[in-house]
Amino acid sequence: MKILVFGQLTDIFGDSFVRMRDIPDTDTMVKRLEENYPALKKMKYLIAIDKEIVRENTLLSESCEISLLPPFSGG
Amino acid sequence: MKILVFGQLTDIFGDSFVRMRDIPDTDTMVKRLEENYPALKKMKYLIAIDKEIVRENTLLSESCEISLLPPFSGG
Amino acid sequence: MKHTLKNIFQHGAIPASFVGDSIAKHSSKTGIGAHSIFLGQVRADDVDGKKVTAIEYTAYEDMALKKMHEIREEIFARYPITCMHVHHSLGKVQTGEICLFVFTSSPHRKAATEACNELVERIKEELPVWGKELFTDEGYRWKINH
Amino acid sequence: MKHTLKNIFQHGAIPASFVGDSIAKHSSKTGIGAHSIFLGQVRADDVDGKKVTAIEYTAYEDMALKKMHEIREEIFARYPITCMHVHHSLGKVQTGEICLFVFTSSPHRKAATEACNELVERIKEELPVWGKELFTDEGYRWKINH
Repeated sequence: MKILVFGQLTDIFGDSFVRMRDIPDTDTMVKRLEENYPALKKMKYLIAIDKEIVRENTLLSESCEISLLPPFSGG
Repeated sequence: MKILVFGQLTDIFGDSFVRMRDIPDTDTMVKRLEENYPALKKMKYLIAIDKEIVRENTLLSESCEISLLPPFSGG
Repeated sequence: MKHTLKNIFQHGAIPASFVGDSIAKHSSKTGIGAHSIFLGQVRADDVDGKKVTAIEYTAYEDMALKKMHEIREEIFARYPITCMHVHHSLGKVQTGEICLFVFTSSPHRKAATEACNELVERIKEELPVWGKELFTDEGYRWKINH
Repeated sequence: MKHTLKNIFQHGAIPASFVGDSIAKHSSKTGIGAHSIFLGQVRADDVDGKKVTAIEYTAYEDMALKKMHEIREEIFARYPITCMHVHHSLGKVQTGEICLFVFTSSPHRKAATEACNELVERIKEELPVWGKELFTDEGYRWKINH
């Protein structure tokens, strides 16, 4: 599973995406990402699935486009 | 005394100014203008003396710059 | 000694390229973060079946510049803006052409936006300027601001 | 069948002349009486003694265009506007250059002005775009919107 990351999160992951396997839902994803990248715990970000922000725990499938979005700062 | 007129008032006076003599104050001016130009009675306008709008009866002298200003419609 | 007031009037329409050039001039002011611009464009209104083809503007110029000076001072006192520019046409402006250009700039967007809005309102309400809407058939109607 | 969304992104700064050209294109729309324009310009901010020399913008482009499409539909539904144009830079924009151009037009000024303000607020709050403030010394800081 490919998770897209943006903005200041690219500093933590060292890339514009991170790959993970066998993640059933977003809560599990966050838990495992925070284990592997402890700096993530201090970051503020939203999770988007298929370009829509999700705020509750959400089931994931291989076809999902998952992304982690730090606070927007366009304009 | 030269009284400057603008906008739709130029249609009534047929010019951009009108001359009058011996007008002691603005109330007298309006009264005499309305006698000579009855169409003025139906018009909405403000009076400015030396580029400042006056709303009460105001004494006039020969050195005053008097103007009649219909509703503004700039922009 | 007579105080010279900043002129805001220009003959005929304000070219769109003039707006572009004005914006470009602000690139050296690197404290600016936001520009707010308002443009008035002459509408081809229908008035009882007659079409407006142009507006002819006249002004009591001396009074308008004096009033504009007061408005300018008040806006600068009230909003933390960096720049303020106002241009208004006199004479004929055809439909589709620009007759008013109001331009404010500030470090953050709120001041520029609010100052621009207030400027436009006050220019329309307080400046002794008159528009004569000219019809295709050579008739006319004096413009009314709402 | 994939729906093609209107692009708002362009590489690098938005030239002031582009704004002028956009305005000029509206002269044939003679129902327009008012244009409202907002421009974002990159500020040379001081951050702990370091000077911002440019902002480098990145975006989650697909999501941003989808979101922008929603915002556009909502604004058109709510305000009686004739036109709406949004342009946002990606990549590096130097201080003093334009990074955001929002342009609304309507018959009467209130709709254009309010729609423009709301668009700017929503673009800054809702579009997945990030600015990286680059310092003279090659350091950087991620921009924060207030």
